[in-house]
Amino acid sequence: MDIWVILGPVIMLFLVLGFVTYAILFERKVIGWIQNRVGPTQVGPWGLLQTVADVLKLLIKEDIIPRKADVGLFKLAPVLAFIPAFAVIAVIPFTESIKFADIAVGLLYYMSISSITIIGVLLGGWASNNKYSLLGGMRSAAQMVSYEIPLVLSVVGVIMSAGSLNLTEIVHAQQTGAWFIFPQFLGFIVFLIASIAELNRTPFDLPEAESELVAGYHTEYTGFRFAFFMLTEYTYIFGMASLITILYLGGWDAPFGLTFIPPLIWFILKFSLFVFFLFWLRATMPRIRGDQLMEFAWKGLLPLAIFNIFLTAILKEVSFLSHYF
Amino acid sequence: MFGLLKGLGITLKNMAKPKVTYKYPHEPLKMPDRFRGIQHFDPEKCIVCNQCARICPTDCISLTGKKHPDPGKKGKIIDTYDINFEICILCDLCTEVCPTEAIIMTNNFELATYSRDQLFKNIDWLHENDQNIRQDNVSMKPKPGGSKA
Amino acid sequence: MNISGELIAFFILSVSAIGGAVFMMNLTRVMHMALALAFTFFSIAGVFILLDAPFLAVTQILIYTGAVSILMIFGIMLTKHKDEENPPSFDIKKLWSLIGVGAFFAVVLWIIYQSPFFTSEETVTDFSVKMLGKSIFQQYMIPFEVTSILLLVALIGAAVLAKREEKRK
Amino acid sequence: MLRTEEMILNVGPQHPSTHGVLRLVVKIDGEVIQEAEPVIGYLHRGTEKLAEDLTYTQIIPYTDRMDYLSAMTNNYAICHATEKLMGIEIPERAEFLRVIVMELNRVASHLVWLGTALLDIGAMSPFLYCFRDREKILDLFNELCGARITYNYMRVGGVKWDAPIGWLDKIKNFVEYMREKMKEYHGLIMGNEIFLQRTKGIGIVSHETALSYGLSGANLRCTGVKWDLRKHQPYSIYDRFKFEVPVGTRGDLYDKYVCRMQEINEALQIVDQAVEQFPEGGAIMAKVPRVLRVPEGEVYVGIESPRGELGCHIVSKGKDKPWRLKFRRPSFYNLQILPTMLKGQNIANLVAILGGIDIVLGEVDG
Repeated sequence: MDIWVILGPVIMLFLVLGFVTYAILFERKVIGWIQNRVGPTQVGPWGLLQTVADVLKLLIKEDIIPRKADVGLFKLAPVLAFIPAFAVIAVIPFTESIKFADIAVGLLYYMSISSITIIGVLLGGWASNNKYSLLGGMRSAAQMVSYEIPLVLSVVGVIMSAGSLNLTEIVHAQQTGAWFIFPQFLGFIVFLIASIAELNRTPFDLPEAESELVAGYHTEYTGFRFAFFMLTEYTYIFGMASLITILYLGGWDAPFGLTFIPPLIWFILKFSLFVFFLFWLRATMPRIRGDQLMEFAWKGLLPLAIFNIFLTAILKEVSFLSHYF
Repeated sequence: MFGLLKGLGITLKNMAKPKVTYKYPHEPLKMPDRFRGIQHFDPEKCIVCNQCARICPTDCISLTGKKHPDPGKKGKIIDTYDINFEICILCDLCTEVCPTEAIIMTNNFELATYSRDQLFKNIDWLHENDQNIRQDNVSMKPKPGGSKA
Repeated sequence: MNISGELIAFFILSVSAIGGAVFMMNLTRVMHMALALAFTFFSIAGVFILLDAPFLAVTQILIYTGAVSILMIFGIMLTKHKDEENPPSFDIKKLWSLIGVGAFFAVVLWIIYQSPFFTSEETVTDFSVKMLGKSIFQQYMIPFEVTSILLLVALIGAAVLAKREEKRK
Repeated sequence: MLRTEEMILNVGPQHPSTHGVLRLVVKIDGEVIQEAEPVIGYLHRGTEKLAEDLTYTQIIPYTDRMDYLSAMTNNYAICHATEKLMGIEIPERAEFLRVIVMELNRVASHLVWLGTALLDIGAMSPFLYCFRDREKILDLFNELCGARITYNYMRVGGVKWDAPIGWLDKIKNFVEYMREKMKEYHGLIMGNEIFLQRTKGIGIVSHETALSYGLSGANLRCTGVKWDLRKHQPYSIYDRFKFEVPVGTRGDLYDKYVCRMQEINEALQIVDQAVEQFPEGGAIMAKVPRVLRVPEGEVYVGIESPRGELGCHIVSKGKDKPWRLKFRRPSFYNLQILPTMLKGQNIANLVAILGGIDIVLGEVDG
């Protein structure tokens, strides 16, 4: 058996942990700068060890389980939430050679596995036996189920253009044509909005709206269980940023023939752009309200996504455009 | 849609602006002269008139006087003078009524301690608190600086 | 019969699927039941992967493990379920349902034994979305359309029912 | 038929967006509020009762702590009431200083409101921008009277401190600065579709309801009632300044927001005019006896605090302490309409509406 089959995921896990650590720091720094502050500076040079200290603190904290909680489910929920988050990374190709599983239905695999996390979130909210947690769990379930539909439908355009569900082939299709952000702009917008909603981030952060629900579904969680939920959230940022890079920004493809910069660097650059956009959005936007959120998904994004499918199908038949679709 | 973009533009612009925060515990915060911090007490000047204890809205000042040791002089001198900073609200009324400026405000404001008992400050402590003493104690009188110049 | 990794995996998955179903019936709290059901759905997806049908497996997870289970849990959370821990009692209804279920099982078994199994294997390892699309929209066009109409009717029916409920309030 | 579960939710007293220690007992069905009942008193300190045992000068620092976001107006209420009862005319220079600090305090208070109300609906940065600018006002106050929040600045008969050297120029600069920043706030919020969605048509109060509940301040004006004590029962020297009273039309959260933002502009305008007309020289304290003995009688003064009509009612029996003191605390009255406003709303609107009313728990509980 190839040593990389074992070693690869382990390295990936540490990479993801590293990403999460520095994404949180980066988020705090960016939001700090936007708000005319400096962000964390105290732990380590330039605050570089701030998140490390925070994580350590979480790990050594007392593990509190509410007396009236459903203990089994309470313990299971964070695990159930995190495993899919890490499992989705398996199908993401970072470059031509750095990838784990090259399965034919890669895109759909991502969408389906990520939907399991919702169960974890929902169970966590329910098992805590706290009203705020319950409300947060319900909100997140309603939100994630609703937004999964436009999310999946918006990528249908990409699938039609690339003729494949395999993520590597989707990137290849963009290398010959144009990046899908241009021909699939409408789909990109829908995907962008739906992905932010899937990630539970501002302006769609209702499940953990601290001004309304204290902390949402993880109100009762402390210590490493809470850390697991946070880890899940930021791992999904990793996954979603990778996915949007691959689907719409050409993956590791170098623009303008700047091929002297290695493909991995291009991937990271595009990836970071999306991550920065998320943080920037968080610092700017107010939160949307629950019913408006639903209305937006069903009455706004869904028709747009379906329209995008029609548009792609029609434009695919136009002779001078079909190269791009 | 454009409103959202405008907002994003404003936040992005603010990112490049200079930071407004202080490095507080590392660099001491300079307070203006009139700042009402912890009182400084000068026993030499005190004439034990008891006005400060009487004006104090929270009754946090307690003082006792004794007879002047020099039998030739009249009046009293201060014996004990305590301020309980658990309840002192730093309202400045005691310094306002003091006829001899025996009790005056300083710019020091760091009062945090590990125990409530330590908030009970006596005459020696208050006397030693002699840094950053307020210069301008004559309030309620017009100042030349108040004019439009 | 030689023991291969595939066989072991199949056994594990089928035990999980059946085990999930058994747990689903025997657990007392509704929430646990829903979770056991989700587990069964997930195991069935694993069986699909063994059958070299990744698309089906992924769809199974997306629709059943993801959407259906969540909707069930959601419904359970929102509604009152005070009678969740009733002591088991025997009544005549249960006898009838036992007979019904037994009859249904017999019929299914009979059908299984009656249906001919193909001995030659189809090659399904070569998967592409194009092939899938062609078979759905050309070969099985009419069943697909009929299914969609059925689903549409169900959707409208659900909407009508929900609306009426609101009005009564 | 399936019934959704009703539950009682205790929002507060330790909740991120009840602005202090307010508790709301909310009966919800799903996320829809069936009933809401505010429970107050967690911050009750008995200011009015304490005041019966304090001399008039001693009451002033206590009023700082009622509406701790605009202590200057509180100071003014007690001083003005006492002066009225004693018949003291205060020097012009003191009046100007009082108006400047009160209007600046109004700006500071509205900035806190804006920041926290936006934080309630999820916007984070405006909160810090508001506090950044409020900090400038607090620094100015710190320079003037030596405190940033509990000013204890006014005295019966005048003010405690004269403006320090260069202070008025700083005020002028600040007004310019603030006008610039108002544009930033508008850009950040006014066009934001999410903000408009969250506020337009939410928490509508008709002007009849508003009047019957005794609302005042921006909560009343946003319903279309033009009522501002500075204009309609002029006190101090407000009749010398030109300013508008902004009113809304629909009485929803958006109107509250627009009203308060315009009030900031008007307050800045008053400050600008006051600095222009600031008298050269003169005393800042009237001649008052060392021990204030207020003649027997009673007096009520109402002034326009940032939150509404702040009333001070003194009953004196001729001693150096009031026989009975009563504050009409606008937050307390404005809070009373909350159960009516919340019925049928959802949790997300709860925090938005509560944020829109702009209460200060120190004032509600007294």
